[in-house]
Amino acid sequence: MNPALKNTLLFCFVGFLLLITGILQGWNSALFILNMGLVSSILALGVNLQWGFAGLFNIGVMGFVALGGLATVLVGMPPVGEAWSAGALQVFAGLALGAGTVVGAVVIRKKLVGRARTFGTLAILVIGFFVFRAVFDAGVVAIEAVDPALTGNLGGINIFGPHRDANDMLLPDYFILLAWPMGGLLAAGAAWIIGKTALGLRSDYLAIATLGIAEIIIAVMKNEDWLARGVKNVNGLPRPVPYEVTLQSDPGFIARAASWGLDPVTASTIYTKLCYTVLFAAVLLILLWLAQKALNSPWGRMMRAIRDNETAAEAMGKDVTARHLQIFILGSAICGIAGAMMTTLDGQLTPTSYQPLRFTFLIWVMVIVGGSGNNFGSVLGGLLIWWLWVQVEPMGLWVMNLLTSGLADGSALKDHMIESAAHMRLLTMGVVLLLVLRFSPRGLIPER
Amino acid sequence: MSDPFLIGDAMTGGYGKGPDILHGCTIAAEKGEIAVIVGPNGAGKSTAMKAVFGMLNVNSGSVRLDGEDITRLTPQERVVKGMGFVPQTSNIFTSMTVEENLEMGAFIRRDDFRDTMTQIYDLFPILKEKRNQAAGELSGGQRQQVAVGRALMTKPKVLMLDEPTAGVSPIVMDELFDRIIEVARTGIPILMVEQNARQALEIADKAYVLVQGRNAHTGTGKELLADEEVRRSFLGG
Amino acid sequence: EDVKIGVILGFTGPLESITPAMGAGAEMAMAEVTASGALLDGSTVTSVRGDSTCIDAGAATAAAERLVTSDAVNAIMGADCSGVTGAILQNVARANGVVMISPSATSPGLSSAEDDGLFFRTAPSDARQGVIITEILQSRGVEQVALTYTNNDYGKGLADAFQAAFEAAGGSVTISAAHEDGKADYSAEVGALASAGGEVLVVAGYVDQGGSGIVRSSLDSGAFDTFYFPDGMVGTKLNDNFGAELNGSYGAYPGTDSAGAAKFVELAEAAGFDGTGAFAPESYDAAALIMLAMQAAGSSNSADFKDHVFDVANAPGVEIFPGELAKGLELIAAGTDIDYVGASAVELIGPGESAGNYQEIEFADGVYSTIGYR
Amino acid sequence: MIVVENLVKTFGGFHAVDGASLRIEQGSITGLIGPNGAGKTTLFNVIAGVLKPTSGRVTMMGEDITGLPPHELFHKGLLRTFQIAHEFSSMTVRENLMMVPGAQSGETLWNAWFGRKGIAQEERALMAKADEVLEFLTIDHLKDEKAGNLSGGQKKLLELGRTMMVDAKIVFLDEVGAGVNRTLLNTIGDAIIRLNKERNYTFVVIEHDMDFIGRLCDPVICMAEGHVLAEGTLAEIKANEQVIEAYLGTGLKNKDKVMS
Amino acid sequence: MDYLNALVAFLNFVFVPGLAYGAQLAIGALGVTLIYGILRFSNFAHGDTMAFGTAMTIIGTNALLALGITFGPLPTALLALPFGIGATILLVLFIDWLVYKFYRDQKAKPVILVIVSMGVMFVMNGVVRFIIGVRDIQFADGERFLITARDFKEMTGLDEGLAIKTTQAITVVVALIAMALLFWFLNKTRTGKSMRAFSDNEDLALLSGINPDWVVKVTWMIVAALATTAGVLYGLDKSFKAFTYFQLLLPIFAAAIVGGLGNPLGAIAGGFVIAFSEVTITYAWKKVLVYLLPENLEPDGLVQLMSTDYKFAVSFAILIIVLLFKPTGLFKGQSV
Ligand SMILES: Nc1ncnc2c1ncn2[C@@H]1O[C@H](COP(=O)(O)OP(=O)(O)OP(=O)(O)O)[C@@H](O)[C@H]1O
Ligand SMILES: Nc1ncnc2c1ncn2[C@@H]1O[C@H](COP(=O)(O)OP(=O)(O)OP(=O)(O)O)[C@@H](O)[C@H]1O
Ligand SMILES: [Mg+2]
Ligand SMILES: [Mg+2]
Repeated sequence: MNPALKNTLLFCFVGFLLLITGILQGWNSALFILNMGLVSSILALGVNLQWGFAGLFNIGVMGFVALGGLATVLVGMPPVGEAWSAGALQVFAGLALGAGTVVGAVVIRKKLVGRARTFGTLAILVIGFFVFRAVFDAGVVAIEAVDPALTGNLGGINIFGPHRDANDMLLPDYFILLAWPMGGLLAAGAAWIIGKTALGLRSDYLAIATLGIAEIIIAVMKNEDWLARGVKNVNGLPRPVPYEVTLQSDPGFIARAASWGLDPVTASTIYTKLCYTVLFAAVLLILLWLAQKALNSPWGRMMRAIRDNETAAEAMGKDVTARHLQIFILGSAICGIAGAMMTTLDGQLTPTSYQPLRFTFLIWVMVIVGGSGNNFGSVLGGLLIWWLWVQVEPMGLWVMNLLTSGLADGSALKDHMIESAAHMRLLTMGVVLLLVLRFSPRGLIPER
Repeated sequence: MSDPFLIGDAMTGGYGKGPDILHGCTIAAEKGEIAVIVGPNGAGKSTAMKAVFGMLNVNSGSVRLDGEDITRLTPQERVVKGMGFVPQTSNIFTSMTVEENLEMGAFIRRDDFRDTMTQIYDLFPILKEKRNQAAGELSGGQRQQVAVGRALMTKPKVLMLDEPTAGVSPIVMDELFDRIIEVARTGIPILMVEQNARQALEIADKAYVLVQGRNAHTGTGKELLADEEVRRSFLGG
Repeated sequence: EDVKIGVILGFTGPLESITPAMGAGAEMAMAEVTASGALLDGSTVTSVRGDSTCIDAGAATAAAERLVTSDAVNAIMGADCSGVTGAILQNVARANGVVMISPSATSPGLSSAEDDGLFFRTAPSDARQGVIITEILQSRGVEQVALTYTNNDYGKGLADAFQAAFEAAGGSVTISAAHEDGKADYSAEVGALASAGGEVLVVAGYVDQGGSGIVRSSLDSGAFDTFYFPDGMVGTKLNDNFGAELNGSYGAYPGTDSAGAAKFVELAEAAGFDGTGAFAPESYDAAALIMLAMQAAGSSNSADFKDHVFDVANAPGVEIFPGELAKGLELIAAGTDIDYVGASAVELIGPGESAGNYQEIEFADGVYSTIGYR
Repeated sequence: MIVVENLVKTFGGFHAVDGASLRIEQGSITGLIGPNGAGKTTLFNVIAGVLKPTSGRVTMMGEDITGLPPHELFHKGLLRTFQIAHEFSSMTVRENLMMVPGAQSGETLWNAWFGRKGIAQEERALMAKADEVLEFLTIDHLKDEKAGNLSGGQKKLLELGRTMMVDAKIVFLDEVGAGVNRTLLNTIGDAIIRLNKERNYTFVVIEHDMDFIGRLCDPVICMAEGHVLAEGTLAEIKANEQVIEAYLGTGLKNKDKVMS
Repeated sequence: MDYLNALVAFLNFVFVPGLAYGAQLAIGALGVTLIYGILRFSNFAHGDTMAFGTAMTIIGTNALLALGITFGPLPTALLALPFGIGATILLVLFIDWLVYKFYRDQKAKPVILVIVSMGVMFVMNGVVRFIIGVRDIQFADGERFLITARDFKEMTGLDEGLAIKTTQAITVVVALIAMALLFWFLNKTRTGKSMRAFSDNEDLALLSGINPDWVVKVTWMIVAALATTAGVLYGLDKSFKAFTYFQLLLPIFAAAIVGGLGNPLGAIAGGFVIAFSEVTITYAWKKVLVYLLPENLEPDGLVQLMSTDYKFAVSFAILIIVLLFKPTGLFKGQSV
């Protein structure tokens, strides 16, 4: 079969899956899966950029997604005025001191030699650490004391929101859209620091280093309550799309819904989801276009050369370190954007929910199943694997029911099997994954 | 006419699902004989060697060893039958020490192989010096010596060498050819690809010129050396 | 009519070991009602399970979405972890106007979430428990404690609430150290706790999660021998795991001296699951409240019965215990006011959360038993 | 052109290059020979920036280039080939060549995204150039083949081809001849001479084939055990006792077998 | 000043637990490192292999106990261990035949194998939970302690106690023996060397007459044995729970990598690095200092560098710092 046709068919297949979902489980479900699928595709695109293009084994995706999530709070939430006056200054001074310490240590390391260097660096680090803790901790305590059950953090920069209509119903707040590029920037900044230090590492060593850094980012987000309430979560993030309840109370909308033959609840939920779909699809298409353009340019060729053989690429005048850094930052920024989009969709930031299985490994599965090195593969993988991730739950139950249908009701084995149905979810996922990779080991849409 | 000891007869085949590289190519070596294969780059010399060793699909034709058809055997089984092979590229275990590389050469031997190892060290003294160094850290020529040494360790019944002298210094090359002659003298057939063709043809009992996967010329080493066209087209004048 | 109630819990993921009992608790209530035939003129109640994964807001929302739009559930019993609960509430429950009663989400943040009157919880608030713990400790003359909490909104919220209450009452907390659930080793935490010292170690965690790990490590290394166990830690698992090693330790968990709790354990035993598992009683109650409220409203439509949840849960009225749901339904049908007590002595307050009655327990001879109520 | 002073490179305790000093004159084709393990490749690697020297100095046209990374050296006009071929195995042969030239405008992302038609033109020129080189190396029929599937010798040719894609000042060839058919090697030799004459490239050639060295190289430097053993014309070197003993040898002992 | 008490406090809360935890990680890391060294991929299913082996051993233990057989002062589980290992060997060999072999024959890239192993992980995940459930299971019996804190205090008259558990001692000993055996096996025996040769250059190994199937089988058998042992020893010390075993994967990987992949010595060293960095950095040194310093200098605070919240962050930070100075781990590991 000709590849273009095959690829089109594959995308049609995913569309078909969504269609079936819509018919069998309702359009809300289908649209919701599509929306998260779009975000997943963006994530996969980012990982593919790093792995497929440049061979960088980044399994710290979760960290960048989380930074994107953090951005939604920092941008979308209104500032907590009291907290700002209580300790913001001290916290920022502390952070500046901390950064200064690190910079100082680096400078000293460059300047001095031998013993003096070791001791000088150590001395700066130790003294700096304690000064930093002294200043910083006091500020943190002050901020976190401000109504800890509800805020206890600095909040964000959204001085405009929240917007409400005359009936006190929430209106969309487009300011939150700013969080998406901000999430990208935040992730890019982190990627820059990580890249500067760790990109010299090879394959699995880089992998575990990035994984570690992701864990560190999550640890900070969980424990620095002044930033985004830590494990206490931030609820009620603004949305860039209309609220269902607001729509449901809007007579104009009800009338329009009626004219489509829909009840207001269904109409409003679908309408809201469609708004997200449009936004997400737009972001995805832009990024996909950029990635495609890049891949098929001399730049892409250079990246593939670097991936194939760094030594030779270096000898052919390509600055491997700089290119690696560049693509690491780009890929991470994309993950950051996707992270912000995801949190926007959830409407809340939940640091405990960032688990490597879900936010790193699942994304890798998407990239590999889709076909690493191929942007369309990543998009396909993102949509397909996400669909599976959601649908294996009912599938697992269905399989179990099928298996036990022959057994007598109330038999111990049957009960045990039905009870285990939830775990069939992961099992089904594994089986499907193995089957896909069995029949197309290079992914569904392989690199040319 | 009885078969030569080792013969890859009218082999046709290629890599995986790709096009055929060999087209009815025949190469053979008699006991005690040195057979040399020469030809332009990409002619299929290495491919022919691999085909004889069972490392790619032979669609038609056969490989026979001592009268026995071994076309369907795996490379491993051929090793057990006494075939030794030095591939052209990635022919050493880079992460293992020189000595371990040699030991691996003697993997199928159950007897005491220390003697053989001493012989190899005599042949390539530099290897003795570097015996505990990872082979991947050796210079190009030294690696080549390890590769040949590894094959010799097997005490094979037939020896196949793919460009054993590429990158080795003249003095070592001479030693190597000397040794190859010695080995051949003990009655072992040797099948060898060489680009140092003139030297190789001088010691060859039989020589093949391969072009695009086909036998272009066959004869004794001297015949080919004397052939003006062969000299010009394949031996560099 | 066939009334459907979605049971959304983390059947896979970090809470996978307690959710089976929670699910069973909720479904027991449904079975009871179905058997009685007293709900809304003989309606049956079916449970539709969904996996919240506890950690993946996306997957949880998708599951909820499926339950609400495809299975058309009339209400949701769930979710378990506060994070996914908030996500489902905002993205699915509110959007579709479906009532949601969580048995275990205790985050104070949820109190202030906009919920259009759709969200309730049968779990008591952390702030209340902080005071209870303080009272119990002080009654035993304890002035200095070490504190460890599971690093999520429940643990952190409870730890903060307790520390504030305890210090206000003149006690001192030597250290407040987080522990992550499901991790391999707790020596570091126990080392720090032991070093800080204290008469008692307060373990604000889950009994079959890191909490037990901390207790195990503390006992083994001799760091502490007396513990205080808040609600998440109390369960028969403690008896099984530690037995006599815990003699002298104490704690408290939601419950009244009403016969409800004991009755529930009995019922659970008959149904073949562990009624003492964390949040299993609350799950039963959550499901029961949903159905009772439906009866009170005379409708299985969320928009109708959401305003009746408070009525059936709180006094005045005839007290209803586990196993008496049929009676409750009939009373309501007859127009009598009821006060559902249930397995965890539910009393809804403020924004629809359990007021929290606690029973104090103490270990002796390797098992814990209730010694009083607060 | 290149001056190497007292260069030392150690691996662990082993001195691979041990105080080598040499000059490479502008416009020359210098031969570098020596026994296996003499340190020739290591010397190349140090000069080309792949390895950091333990001590010593390398200057290029008076400028200190010790320890500069390879990609910077490339832009200064210093190119090298690898003894063990380093092709970009999953790219086509043509792409292997097209990626070489530096400062392609399409190699910056901005241009890749928003670049004008300029890139397409540049690409066409590059492609033409690459095809020309491939034709010269007699492997133009393989231009769309994955480089990883080339034969051993073809990879060596590709290695050489890359140096022909740009205008270099000095090219280090590490055993381009090993595994290359002698007839083709002669052609390559001609090309080297032509590049040297016409474009004034300087070459440094490591080779074990004395005929090839003899045809091309004027000064020949013989290394042994990490330092320079002898230097001069090939004839001088060939007459040097030490070189004969360490490197050239005296021919086959078993010739008799062939004679018989 | 009281050096003895300070020392005992340090031993009891830092050294002994760190040593035991380090050894637990190390045995797990040995398995990971072996797969990486020979079969050249990071096996994500390792945690679940451990869980499976332990589950089997628990079933065996229960059977033994039902028959009234115990192992005296030692945990009965150790008697059932061979059964667990046997079952695990059968399982991994089956999985290899069913799944991995295909990709090996295809010469698939390591990352494909990594993702495939994730698929296997999901499946085993389900299987283990199906067999033994999701609950916490304690299966340790016999003498739990070599010495308890209370006994130690009584014996020595010190204020501080020192507790050493039987399983801790066994774990440390087993870890060291396993490491030594593996090291010897890989570097000195014919089979071991052929395994290394196979991982280095598969084609050439073939040409040397090495039977690849055998190499793969032996590798899996050793890995299964190591995984089961690691899982059982961990479970004896703490408890068995499927989810925790999955979570163990991260520190185990960290240990294998910081030590240098493919190197048994590295796995051991890595295990201890990870364990001790977790335990020491967040330790509150107050207790030790109180004994050491004169009264007027006694610290007010806890003297804790970082709060325990940052335990993992710190151990990962240390890992990264180690890698920055030693890019392929402490013992020069392999990389693909
Ligand atoms: N990474 C390394 N570690 C240890 N020793 C090394 C390393 N690289 C090279 N050597 C040693 O340094 C010496 C010089 O090697 P080099 O590759 O420079 O030799 P060469 O002159 O190029 O030889 P050849 O002609 O065989 O290519 C050799 O003895 C080799 O074993
Ligand atoms: N693994 C492979 N897959 C596909 N094609 C291959 C592969 N290896 C070699 N070829 C192709 O087969 C042809 C013959 O290759 P072979 O290696 O046999 O040449 P050779 O005669 O040994 O050349 P050389 O002297 O350069 O080593 C070449 O055109 C090459 O491109
Ligand atoms: Mg060849
Ligand atoms: Mg060399």
